[in-house]
Amino acid sequence: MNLAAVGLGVAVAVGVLTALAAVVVPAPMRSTVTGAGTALTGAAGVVAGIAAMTGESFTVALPALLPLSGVSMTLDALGGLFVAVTGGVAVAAGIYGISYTRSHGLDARLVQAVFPLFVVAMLLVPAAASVGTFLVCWELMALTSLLLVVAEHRRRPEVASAGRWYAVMTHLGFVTVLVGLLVFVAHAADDSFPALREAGRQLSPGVAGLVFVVTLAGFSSKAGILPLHAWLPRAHPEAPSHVSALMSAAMVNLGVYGMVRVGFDLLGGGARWWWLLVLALGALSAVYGILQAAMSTDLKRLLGQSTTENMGLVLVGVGAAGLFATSGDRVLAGLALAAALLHVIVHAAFKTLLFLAAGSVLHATGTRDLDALGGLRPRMPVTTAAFGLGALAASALPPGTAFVSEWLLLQALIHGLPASGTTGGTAAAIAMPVAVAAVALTAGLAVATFVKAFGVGFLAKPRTAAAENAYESPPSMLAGMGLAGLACVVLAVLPTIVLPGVATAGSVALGAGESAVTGAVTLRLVGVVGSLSPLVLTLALVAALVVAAGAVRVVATRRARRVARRVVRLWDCGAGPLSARMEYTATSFAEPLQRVFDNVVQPETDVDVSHHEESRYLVQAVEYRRRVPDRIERRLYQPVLAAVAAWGRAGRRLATGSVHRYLGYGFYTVCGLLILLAVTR
Amino acid sequence: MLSLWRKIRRTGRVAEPAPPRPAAPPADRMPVELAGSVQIRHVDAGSCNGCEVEIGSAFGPVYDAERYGARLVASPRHADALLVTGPVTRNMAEPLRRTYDAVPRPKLVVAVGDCARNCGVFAGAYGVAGAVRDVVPVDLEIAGCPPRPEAIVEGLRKLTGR
Amino acid sequence: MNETLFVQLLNLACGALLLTAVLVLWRRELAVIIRVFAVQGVALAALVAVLAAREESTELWAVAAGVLVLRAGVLPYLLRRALASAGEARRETRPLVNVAASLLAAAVLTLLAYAVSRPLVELAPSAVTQAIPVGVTVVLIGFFVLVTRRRALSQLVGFLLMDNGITAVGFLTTSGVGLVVELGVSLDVLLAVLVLQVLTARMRETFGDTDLDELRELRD
Amino acid sequence: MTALGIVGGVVQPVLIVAGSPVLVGVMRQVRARLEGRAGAGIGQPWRDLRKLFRKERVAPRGTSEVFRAAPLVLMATTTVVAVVAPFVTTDPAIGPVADLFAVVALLALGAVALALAGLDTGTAFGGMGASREMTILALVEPTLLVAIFALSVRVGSTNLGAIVSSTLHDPARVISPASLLAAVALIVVIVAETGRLPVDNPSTHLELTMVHEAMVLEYAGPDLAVIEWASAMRLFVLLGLLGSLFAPWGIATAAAPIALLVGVVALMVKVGLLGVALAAGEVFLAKLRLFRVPELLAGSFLLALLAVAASFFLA
Repeated sequence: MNLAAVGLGVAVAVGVLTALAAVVVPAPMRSTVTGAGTALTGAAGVVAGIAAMTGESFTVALPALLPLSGVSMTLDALGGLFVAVTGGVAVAAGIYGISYTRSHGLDARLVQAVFPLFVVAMLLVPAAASVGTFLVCWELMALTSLLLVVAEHRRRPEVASAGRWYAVMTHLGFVTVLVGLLVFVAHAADDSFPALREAGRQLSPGVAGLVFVVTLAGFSSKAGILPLHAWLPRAHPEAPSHVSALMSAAMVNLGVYGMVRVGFDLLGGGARWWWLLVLALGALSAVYGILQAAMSTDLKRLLGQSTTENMGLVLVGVGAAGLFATSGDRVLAGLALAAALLHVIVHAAFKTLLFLAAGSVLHATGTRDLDALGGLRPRMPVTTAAFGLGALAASALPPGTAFVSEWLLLQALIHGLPASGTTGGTAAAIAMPVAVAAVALTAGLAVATFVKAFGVGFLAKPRTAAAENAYESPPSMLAGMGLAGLACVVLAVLPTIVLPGVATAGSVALGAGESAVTGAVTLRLVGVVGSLSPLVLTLALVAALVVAAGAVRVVATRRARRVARRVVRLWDCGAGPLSARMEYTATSFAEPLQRVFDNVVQPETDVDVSHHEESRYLVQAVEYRRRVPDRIERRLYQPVLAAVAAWGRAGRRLATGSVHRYLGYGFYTVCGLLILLAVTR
Repeated sequence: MLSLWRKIRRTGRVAEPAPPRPAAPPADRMPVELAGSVQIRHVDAGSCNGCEVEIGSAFGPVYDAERYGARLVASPRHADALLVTGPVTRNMAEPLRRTYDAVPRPKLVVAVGDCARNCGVFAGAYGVAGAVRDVVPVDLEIAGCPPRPEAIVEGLRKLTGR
Repeated sequence: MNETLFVQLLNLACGALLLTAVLVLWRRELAVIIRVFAVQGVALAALVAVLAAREESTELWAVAAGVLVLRAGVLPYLLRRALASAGEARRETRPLVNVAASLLAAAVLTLLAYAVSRPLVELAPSAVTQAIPVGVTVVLIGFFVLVTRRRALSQLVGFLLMDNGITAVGFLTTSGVGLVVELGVSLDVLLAVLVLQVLTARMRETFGDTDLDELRELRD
Repeated sequence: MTALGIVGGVVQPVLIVAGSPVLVGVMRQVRARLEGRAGAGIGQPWRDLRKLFRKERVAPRGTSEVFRAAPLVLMATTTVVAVVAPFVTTDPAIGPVADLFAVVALLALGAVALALAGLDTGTAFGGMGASREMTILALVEPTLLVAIFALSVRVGSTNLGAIVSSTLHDPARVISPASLLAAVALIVVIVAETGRLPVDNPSTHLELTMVHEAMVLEYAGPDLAVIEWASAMRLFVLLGLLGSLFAPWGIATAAAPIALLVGVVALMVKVGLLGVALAAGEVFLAKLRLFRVPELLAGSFLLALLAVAASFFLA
């Protein structure tokens, strides 16, 4: 019997049952049932995914279930990786949701019922084996997530606008994917993936390029890649936090899945310019996303923008892999793709943790504004620890989780230079240094961003009453965070336990090849020189820490060794006590960076100084306001929106409201068509 | 650049030769922990800036108090000794106390100048809270209005014991 | 001389060319810029000399000497004179593109130069031709300086930078455009410098400044 | 892990822990002499540390474990680098950690710990220092990694030992334009990372001009001692890396006592010379305005990129 099939079947069954149960059980029980059910669904998904990654793949075809093409499912290693990731996120989010939804008045039937369905849809997308099935699951995922995003629209008006943005963009994305795949299907025997795989080999470059670019647009909008990212920093913050975690850690990955599946697996590699395009988009998104995050003062928005950054890094890996594959360097291609997929996994882990922690902050203080937070450490220690762990992971510093994947990525890029033997040609020679610089800048800015988020948000003194009387979250939320944190720690010290699976997943895309990375404790790159051992690194750090602490105890004399430190007031230059208003806020922390990147982000700052009426030399108050608008949005979206509005106005002139006129339109059209037919015959 | 280099070469060493080490004060006053290195935080408790000028020149190249292991620092947390100048005005009494609290033990207070020792010409003025010793315990006093840099350097050498 | 030493020296000369070009872009004080330009002249002369030593051609040696005299001696001297008479405008205050951005632009230009000169290199890949991108980079950076600087003098330096680059490329492609050509080039460069110097002098008399944006006033 | 590696892993940290205060002392002395002073002698930093360790420990109100742990983290990261990087011996003690990226990231981790401590105090100066430090760190990172790129391209590996030994085998490489440009870029970066002039003035008393100092204003006694010691070690380590990468001569390739002795002496000479040069250079420099620093770093970034370019232009 096939574990992957059973796992996926159980996942779907439990998910649907949970949805039904959520409709029938009374309100007090509802969130518990949903949470537990969703967690079970996720767990089953994890089992299925891991089974698939270890080589158990299965295929089922249910022709009757859906008109036209029917449903056909195949779970291979590549899909399995994404299924496992989604399942893992769902477990944490489900458990977390039990008390989060209850305390946030989210236990309405609809919301509770849709939540497990969202998970099921995301589990099914990577398992779809025909265009029809894929599109149906994709659309189901889009709709359910939309319903969850607007869950709180009654309480907060901004949710509605975020929902509109999300609805429009996700459906435009769906349309592009639809068009792209239909063009593809038109050249194939039928719409099943094997048939497409056949067709993809002898597709003309022009058509293949068209298919790739069009689908790329759709997938990249789902992954929040520039320039189609505008919905992400809106929708992710406004959704309930456990939904944000699911969207930001699981849903965006499926965009990457689509690219890899279509670009590598179905279209079979393709031309070099595709991957240069992907690489460029990835690098741009990474730098731009983290730059926006560095300026942002809204905790959840910051996390959303950092999602754009991380997906950008993943795309850099994917693009590099494609570049190497097209220039025939299988070793480096495997390495780059492994780096990208590993980054998908680790990003899922730490982004879940961060969003759940942000959710508890929201739960405890009711605000997401970093400038209003601070001093949470004594009040909510577990959450602080969780966010600290997540921040360390996200800033790609050892012993952090993302450090390993970024190290792999950099290794792939560095060995991609012609000087070191690959046949990348001029393109690679130009692309690699730029990519390395972009990744490096991203890493540096990420450090600054998460130091800001953690240091300003959780340390120091509370800046408002809301932060003053914050309190720790209920156990189930802590349990959800704990699971995610555990995943982060394991991935940080022993990424080698997932790397074999990652390698098999990559081999699905690139064709069979030996694993790019080997080693149980030490990562050893195959084919190129390079090795790193996160476990040893961590142990060395801990050992050094212990030694240093001991040495200080020994060296320091009796007076210093006296255990109790003398508690003193903060050094306030002898003047009155320091108040929270004298602290650095997130805005002031980001100010130097903002000035450095002035030309790029073009912030809108205004300072109004109000004077005393007696004398204009006496300043009464100084008010400083800063907005960092999304430039790309302003340049790209507003013209489009304006054009649409203009069309709408034009259309209104036709629609006068008289029924006869409407009927008339129909009549004229019919006649026109008939005339056209008559002429063309 | 070159001109500066030439100037450096032409000037050479301007620090005056070190005078003989002063007689060490009774050991009970000077904690042994501070042997050879004393970080100093300067507090102007309301002086006329005469003493500041002299302190400045005491740490300048000519007298070069740093060669005896004394150094001016930016925060009382880093300091071992407070260098207090001027009579303590009412507004500076509390800040002076706080600065004293901020210094980690063992700590010393040096009152520089006559004003710091006994309010000098400002004695009895309405804005003056008193001499330094009325506010914080004083371990060493350096007389003079203002004290000459040699005197200040000698006092500091008593602290560092070099 | 043996191959490796030749390559080493060649590469060093090219590195110096590149570095000096970057410094011209980096620094603000006109005096420093002129000094750097003189250094670049030396580097260029060294490049030609290395080639000459390779070919053992007296003609190239002569050219190297000429380059040294003109670009490390005469032109800097003229520029310095122009600067001395330029009055207090001794710094390239606010160029059209700020320095950090123009440095990043230079980075892009370098990669561009590499990309465009790749086919040239592949025609006859050798240590000499592989240095062509350096020359092209210098040309592009020179052009960039010419475009983005305000002071007439620094624009002049940009122009000369371009010329240095062109000369370098010339020598690297066909090791040795004949003596005559080089003489001709040098002469008209000299001419251009003199003309521009006169121009700047006139401008200063007219506007009391050598900020070329002032020339807009001539239109209306 | 080889015998040579183990020996190096023992000798190097001892040497660096003991030598770094002396290095600072030497640099202060050089500076003092150039200013016409007598100077406090090269042993002064040691006296300062001894004194600080004898003082009491204080806990400013409202600070958390982050504040207390930061000095130890800084010390630990620097020590790990001191153990694994090739200073005295080519073979690293812990092979799979001696990666150039890992070393850079470890040093960054130490800086992050201090920045968090600065924010943790909740004082205006602490936040200011942290913000500035992070800004500079973010801008330094690209230059650093691209320079590493340039160095590792020709070796085909980012393992420090591999880079050093390949340079040993082919000394002519050191004067290739690629490595010269990379060296200049790295020097600028190191000046920024260690907070020396013109990026940051280590001996300033004016809080508003501080970067590194502003973060540690609240520390006293042993904590301060650990921070100053770790900062000195950081300086030593970075200068030592510069020496090993661009002038690896004398570094021990075999576990013979003579070779090790030569390695130790060579390291001390290299770092000493670099330190003297740095201190002497500082006399001629003034501190840059904070918002001129990006210009400097952009320049060094360009140089690093040119180094990469040159490594395949003029290959």
